[in-house]
Amino acid sequence: MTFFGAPVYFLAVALFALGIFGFLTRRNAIVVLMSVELMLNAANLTFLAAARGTAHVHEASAYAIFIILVAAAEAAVGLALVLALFRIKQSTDLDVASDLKG
Amino acid sequence: MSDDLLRFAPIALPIAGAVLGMLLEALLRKPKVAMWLTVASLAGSIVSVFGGATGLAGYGSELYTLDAAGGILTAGASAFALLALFLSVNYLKPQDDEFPGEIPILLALVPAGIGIIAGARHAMMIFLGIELLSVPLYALVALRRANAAAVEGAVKYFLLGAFAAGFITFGMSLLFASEHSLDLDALRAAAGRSPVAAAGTALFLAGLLFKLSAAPFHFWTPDAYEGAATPVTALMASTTKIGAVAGLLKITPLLPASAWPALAAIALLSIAAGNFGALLQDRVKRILAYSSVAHAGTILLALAAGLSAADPALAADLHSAASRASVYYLIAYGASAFGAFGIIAILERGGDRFRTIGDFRGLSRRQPAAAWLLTFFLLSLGGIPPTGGFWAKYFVFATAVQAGQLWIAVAGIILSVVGVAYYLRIVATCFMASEDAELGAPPQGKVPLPALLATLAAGVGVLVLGFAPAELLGLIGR
Amino acid sequence: MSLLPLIPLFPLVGAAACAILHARTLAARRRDAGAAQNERVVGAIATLAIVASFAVSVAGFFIIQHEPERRVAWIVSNWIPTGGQTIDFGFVLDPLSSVMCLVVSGVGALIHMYATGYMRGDKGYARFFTYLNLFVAAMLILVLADSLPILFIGWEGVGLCSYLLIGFWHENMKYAEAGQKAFVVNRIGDFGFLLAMFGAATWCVDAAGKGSFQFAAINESVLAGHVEPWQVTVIGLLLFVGACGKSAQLPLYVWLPDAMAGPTPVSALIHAATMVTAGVYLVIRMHPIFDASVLASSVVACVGAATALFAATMGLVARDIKKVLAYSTISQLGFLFLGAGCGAYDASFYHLVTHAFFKALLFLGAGAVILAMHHEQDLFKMGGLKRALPLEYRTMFVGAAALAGIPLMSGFFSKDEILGGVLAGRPVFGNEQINLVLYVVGAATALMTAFYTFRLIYLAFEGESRSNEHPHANPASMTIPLAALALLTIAAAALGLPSVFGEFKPLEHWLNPVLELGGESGNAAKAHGLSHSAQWLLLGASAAIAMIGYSLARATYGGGLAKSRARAEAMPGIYKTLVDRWYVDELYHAVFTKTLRLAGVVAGLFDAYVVDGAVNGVAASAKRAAAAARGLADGKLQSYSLWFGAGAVALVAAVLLLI
Amino acid sequence: MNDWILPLLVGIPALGALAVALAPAKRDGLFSLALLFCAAEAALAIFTFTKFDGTNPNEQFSFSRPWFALPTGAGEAVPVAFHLGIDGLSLLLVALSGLLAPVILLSAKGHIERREREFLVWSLVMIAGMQGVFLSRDLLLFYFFWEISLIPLYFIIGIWGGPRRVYATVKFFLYTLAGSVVMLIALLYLAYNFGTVAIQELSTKDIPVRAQLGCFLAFALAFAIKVPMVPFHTWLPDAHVEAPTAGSIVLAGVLLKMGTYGFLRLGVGMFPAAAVQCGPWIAGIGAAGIIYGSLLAYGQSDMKKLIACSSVAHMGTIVVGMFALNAAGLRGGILQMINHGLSTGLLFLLVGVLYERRHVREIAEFGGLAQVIPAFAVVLTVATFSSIGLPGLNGFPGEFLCLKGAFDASPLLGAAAAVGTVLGAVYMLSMLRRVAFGPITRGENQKLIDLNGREWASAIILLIPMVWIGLQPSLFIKPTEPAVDLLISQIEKGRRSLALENGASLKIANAGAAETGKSGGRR
Repeated sequence: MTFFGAPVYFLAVALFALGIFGFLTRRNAIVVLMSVELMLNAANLTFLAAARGTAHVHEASAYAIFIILVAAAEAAVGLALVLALFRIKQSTDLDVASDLKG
Repeated sequence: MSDDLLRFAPIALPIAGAVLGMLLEALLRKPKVAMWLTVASLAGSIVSVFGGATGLAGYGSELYTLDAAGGILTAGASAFALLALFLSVNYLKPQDDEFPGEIPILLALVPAGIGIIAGARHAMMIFLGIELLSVPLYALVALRRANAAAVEGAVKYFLLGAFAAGFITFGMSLLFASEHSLDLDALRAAAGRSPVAAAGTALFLAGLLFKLSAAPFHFWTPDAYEGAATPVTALMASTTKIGAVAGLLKITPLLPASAWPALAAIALLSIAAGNFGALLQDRVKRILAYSSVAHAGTILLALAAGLSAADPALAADLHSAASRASVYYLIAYGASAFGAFGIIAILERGGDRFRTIGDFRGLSRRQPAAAWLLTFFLLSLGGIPPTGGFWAKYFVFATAVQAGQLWIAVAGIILSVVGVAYYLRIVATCFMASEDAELGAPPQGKVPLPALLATLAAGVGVLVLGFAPAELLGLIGR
Repeated sequence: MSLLPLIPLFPLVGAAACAILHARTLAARRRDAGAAQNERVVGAIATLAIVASFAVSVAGFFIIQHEPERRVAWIVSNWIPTGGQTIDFGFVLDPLSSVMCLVVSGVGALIHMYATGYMRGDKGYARFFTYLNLFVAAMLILVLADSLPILFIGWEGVGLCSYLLIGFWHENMKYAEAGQKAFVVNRIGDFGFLLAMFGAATWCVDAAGKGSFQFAAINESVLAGHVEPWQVTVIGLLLFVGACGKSAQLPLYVWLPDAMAGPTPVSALIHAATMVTAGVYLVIRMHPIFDASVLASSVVACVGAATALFAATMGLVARDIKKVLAYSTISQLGFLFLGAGCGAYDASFYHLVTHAFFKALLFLGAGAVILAMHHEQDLFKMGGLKRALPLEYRTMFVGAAALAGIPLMSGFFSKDEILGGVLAGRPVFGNEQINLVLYVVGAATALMTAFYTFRLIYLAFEGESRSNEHPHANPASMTIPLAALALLTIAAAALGLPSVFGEFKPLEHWLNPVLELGGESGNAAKAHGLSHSAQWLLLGASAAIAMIGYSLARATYGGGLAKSRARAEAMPGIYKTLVDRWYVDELYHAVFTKTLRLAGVVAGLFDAYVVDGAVNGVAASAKRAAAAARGLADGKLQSYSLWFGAGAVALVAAVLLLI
Repeated sequence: MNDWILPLLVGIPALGALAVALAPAKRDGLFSLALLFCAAEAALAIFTFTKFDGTNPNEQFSFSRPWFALPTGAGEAVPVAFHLGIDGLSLLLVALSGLLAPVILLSAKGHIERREREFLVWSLVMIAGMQGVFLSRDLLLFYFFWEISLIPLYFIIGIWGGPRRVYATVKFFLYTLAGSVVMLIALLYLAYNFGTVAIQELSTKDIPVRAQLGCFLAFALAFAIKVPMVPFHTWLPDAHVEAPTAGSIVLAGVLLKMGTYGFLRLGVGMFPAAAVQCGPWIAGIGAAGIIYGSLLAYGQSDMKKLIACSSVAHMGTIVVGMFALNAAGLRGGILQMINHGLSTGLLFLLVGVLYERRHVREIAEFGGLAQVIPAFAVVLTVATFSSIGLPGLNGFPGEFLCLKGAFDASPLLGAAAAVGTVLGAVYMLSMLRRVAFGPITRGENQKLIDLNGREWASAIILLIPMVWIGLQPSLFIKPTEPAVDLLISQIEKGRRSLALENGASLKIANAGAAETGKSGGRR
């Protein structure tokens, strides 16, 4: 079944991989948050792509909305935390946050 | 009609309490109201679980139904949240200018999230439960905004948590892509058929393992535990694992039975990483954090065993044995960990002195009661009878032996002996300091009553579990 | 016959009484240092206990006359239930043990009386008599036992008392070391005895296949041939190892010379009359084993002969009066084993009895001399005591004459019987010539014995006094036993005149039931029987040997010390080695004590570094792993997420692989 | 039927611990309260010994309450019961533990100056744990008490011990724990594969030989560490040297016996075929242990370490006796367990007496004590001779039977084990000589005071049974005989099933190819 062969899944997996790569390599907190958003959107894409042309399209869109909603909540709290970190450390570079170790 | 209300009560009450608490607190500016509201709602949640909220059919039951084990987990989480609330009542006041009002609201949401996961019959419900559990915790960890460690811990916890969320969602999407449904029963029926579904489950699993703080996903735990205020750490230690295991109990069956070695490997890796991590630690909270990683590994041993049966008849038995063992373990471990952090919270009384093992030198002469109680909790964490921790360890390894994994059980239990070493180090520092050793200054101020009650409650829980494991076993079994 | 347990019971009660008195004295002394000891009461209790026991033995001696096989037993059954062969606490009074009882309690009583005088003024007076009574009790248990384990109880009991008594003056570390040496060497012997006991119990089975510890059963089983030859030999040899330990034969004799550290009555009682003869008693009691195994009995004979010769040589040059007597005891015991080894059990038992009398006499005499000379024991510092101590001189002369084997003395007849037994006895290792060689060795030993005995007499009593001490007279309580023993020594001759003077051998007839167990093989010497002419020849030879020894001693030491010194220097090499006791002590010390101490240190090091090292190594490697684990958590979010990603990828890969 | 005795045997010290923990009294009040409980415990123990029916081989006074059930899936579950029972094998050990209770207290009064309350609580918990181990007839309960009894000694050594106490106590705790967790796995294996954890049932079930071997080795590891057998013994000298006197008495007196008792009840009792298979090896290691322990003891300069090493040798004798697997050896092993408890307990008591006065344990520090403190010297001499097995004292019957058992099993083994008697005499007597005899070398020794009333009391409590066993061994051996004969029948069963097993494998081997093939099961 060529179903899985469809190019859209390659895009989704690429997005997901890009998100992971961004999360691992970037040091700026904001960019890291953005790469998480990328990963979440990769999931959305897969949901919608999978449900295209089937009876489950409403179900898939509901899940996508859920994920977007959760992403928003996370972003809110995340940015608040990054702000708090910035106020203390005057930098959004995540290497600054490495006092706790061992 | 009343059935529907009763079925959702365990999760509805805390959420309602939280929302109402926020409104009242905004309007009336009196934090005490929010606190009592939360206490009431959490108590209501516990009562409703035992009042028959489990196993009810009816509206929405295909999305959310609380079974006996799920009920125990929700009630346990609510109880630990309640105790954490008592623990933190006047913990923060002295030197922080924060509104204590936030604490009860956030505390109420955590058990709600766990309740959702415990009753979830749908993958998305699990994901929502995890988010509802995690986001308040990120905030709670960073409660003391001025404190660099707290914020750093929170940021790390948050970012890795978000990372895990990414994996979970992408995993779910793969599941949906291959099975066109996220209903857990349907997914379980299709377990092991398509590689995409298996990959999806694996990704979902990775997220849950992060939550469980199993190795190699555990690196956030020490920093988060150390950064957070002690009552919050107590909450995290006792509840995050409940949520993770609730999720794992529903997701692992989705894996093909032949995949159990992967879980077993992670389990042994966690026990080793946790125990060896803690062996040379000097800061007590990091020791208990690494010990929680080891305990996560032990629970995983049971789950791996639960998964390992090929033929369906034995599979059902093993899975019920695994869930029984892990639920018992969560409650016993939760109570012990909560108790240990409770003692530290009482000793610290908001100050910052009882951080390293050195601060505990000769504690048995300054605060004998605290020393003896701490020893009791540590022995339970070490799995030494007559504490609840012993039976928890016993049931987990019983499941592993029942599944025929003798050598894994032996490896696991030998590694757990390494674990006992660092608990003994703390006990030794408290009791066996030489006469002339100069002792840390005694904590000033009187012992806060609610915190004391919370810790004693945890102690009674561990003692009861120690001498009479049948009661809880019965409850879970039914 | 419930009288039997009384024999050992009296001394036990005596020992307990003395112990209580000693404890009271100690308590009194703690209050005020000078508290007087009730020496008189203690002495009386102790001596009476032994006399009572002697009386019961005499009564027993007459009672068993009328018993069918002259045998009376008393048993407490199932003393130690072993699940196999039962061990009953049983005593038996038969001809052999009754004579031994008489000798032990008789000589014991005399020595106790002597000791009341000898030990006067010693601050451990009551303690001394506690141990002495305990010793006699243990010896009586040993003699009366009817099975090997009960004999073993007496055996180790006497070992304990000899340990306590040798180290009696424990303030002096040398004496304490001597006591320990005695016990350890005895223990080495007991090791052999223990294994022999187990061997006998398992191998010597009766017709029904059931083993037993009883002498009667074991002997019967051996005679009935239920036991393979090699097993009999092994049991025999192991028994002999035990006997060597107790009766100070080669190579386990080293403890006896040092045992002279104990008070002289102890040397007389334990190291002359009773304990050291226990080994011979054992061999005689288990003689069917030695009859059945040629190898075992031959070893006994040869070791006996070798010890006799070897000890005699050392006796020639010893300077300490008690050491001379100690070497002579070892030598005479060698004689006993020589006789027993050749099958002349009644001869060696006869010599055992006579030796008990005259050796006890000599020791007590030596004690009197030492006491008179204010604890001077070196012969070269004595001399001319004949005038000062007339009674001691005469009694010791009688003892010396008996020991040397001067004709018509009891020692002469008993030693001659043994030498006769050797010649006519069972061929050692199966060929006659060896018997001849052993006879020659025996004769040489007899010669040396005569020489050193009279050397002692002349050095101590003849010539002018070489010390500025002026000897004082000894109390009556010491001289009476001397006289009594002298009479006994003389009378003992009557116990076993050679058959050439007519068949008057009361001791031999008396022992027949015990020694006739094996029928013909029981008493080999009697069966062959030397022709009259051979016996006369033998008697003449023994007499000649004794007289030569006497005159040689008189010649060398008669004229005072100076001349004898010159002769000794004439052969420096031999003299030196003899004085240094063939360097045996140094050899033992180097071989045993040093290696054992070294092994202890090596074991300690091995234990600390290897075995314990392994345990600590495990802990250290755990710590190293812990350090590595800590290193991973470097606090950087990137590395955490790296681990997270790697973990996720690995998990997915694993699941996919394992489907 | 009087099934109240056994729960009380465990209950009295436990209640005592609770009472002492909560009692408001001060130092002496606490001691007398604790002593009261210990005296009751001792009385009950002696009462149990007298009322024990010596002819009945199986357990008596059994007390059993269901505790909980371990669900094993498919509906049924493994019943776990709080099941106490006493029989020939555990009778003497229960009596000894009861008897030692007052001794521990009396000796502790002398040298425990600080935190008495905690010490008394831990000692009483210790006694309860010990009795629990000897009385439990359910494997899980056995394990429960087995690990509980570790904690009190951990604290006793840790808090009141010598300079290196923390190292010693952690080493003791972890070493024993590592062994016992492996036992837990075997225990679980039995629970799931044979559906029961009751020792009685498991002994009657005929477990396949291969499974028996696996479980036996797992149990054997835990017990070998506890006994301790030679390669696993390095924790004992450290624990003894650092432990306070009372701790040493209870450690040497009873704790080591849990290992040998475990070997007997769980090793030989439940896995006879494996016991027969491994018997010669374990007996061999035991014999090597005797010699190695003796050499170790000979090289020691610290009096307490010397006695600790001597315990390694003595326990070796017990193991040799037991694993001779015959009537004499088993009887000897059981009797020697309490003999070692009594004589080594007394020796440690006496070392404690010296330590309380001179605060030093080096043998060189003493010398000529017989002149200064004669009473002490007499008791030390009696204890020394009892420990090297002098007839008339308790050491002889036990050691005699062990060696006889070993000899019956194989003369070579008997000879090797008997060497221990000679070596024992060497190092014990040299210690006695250097301590009690010879001139007084140190000035401080002049002013030593002799045994006081308390020390005499605890010494006499030990001396009476020591002499009694020496004079009347049958009184103590007879009650154990039926249980031993039952064990022998187990061993025979094991031998038969082993022969069957080897026989079967032999037939296969023969059927496969014509080859020499070793004969059937080794004896």
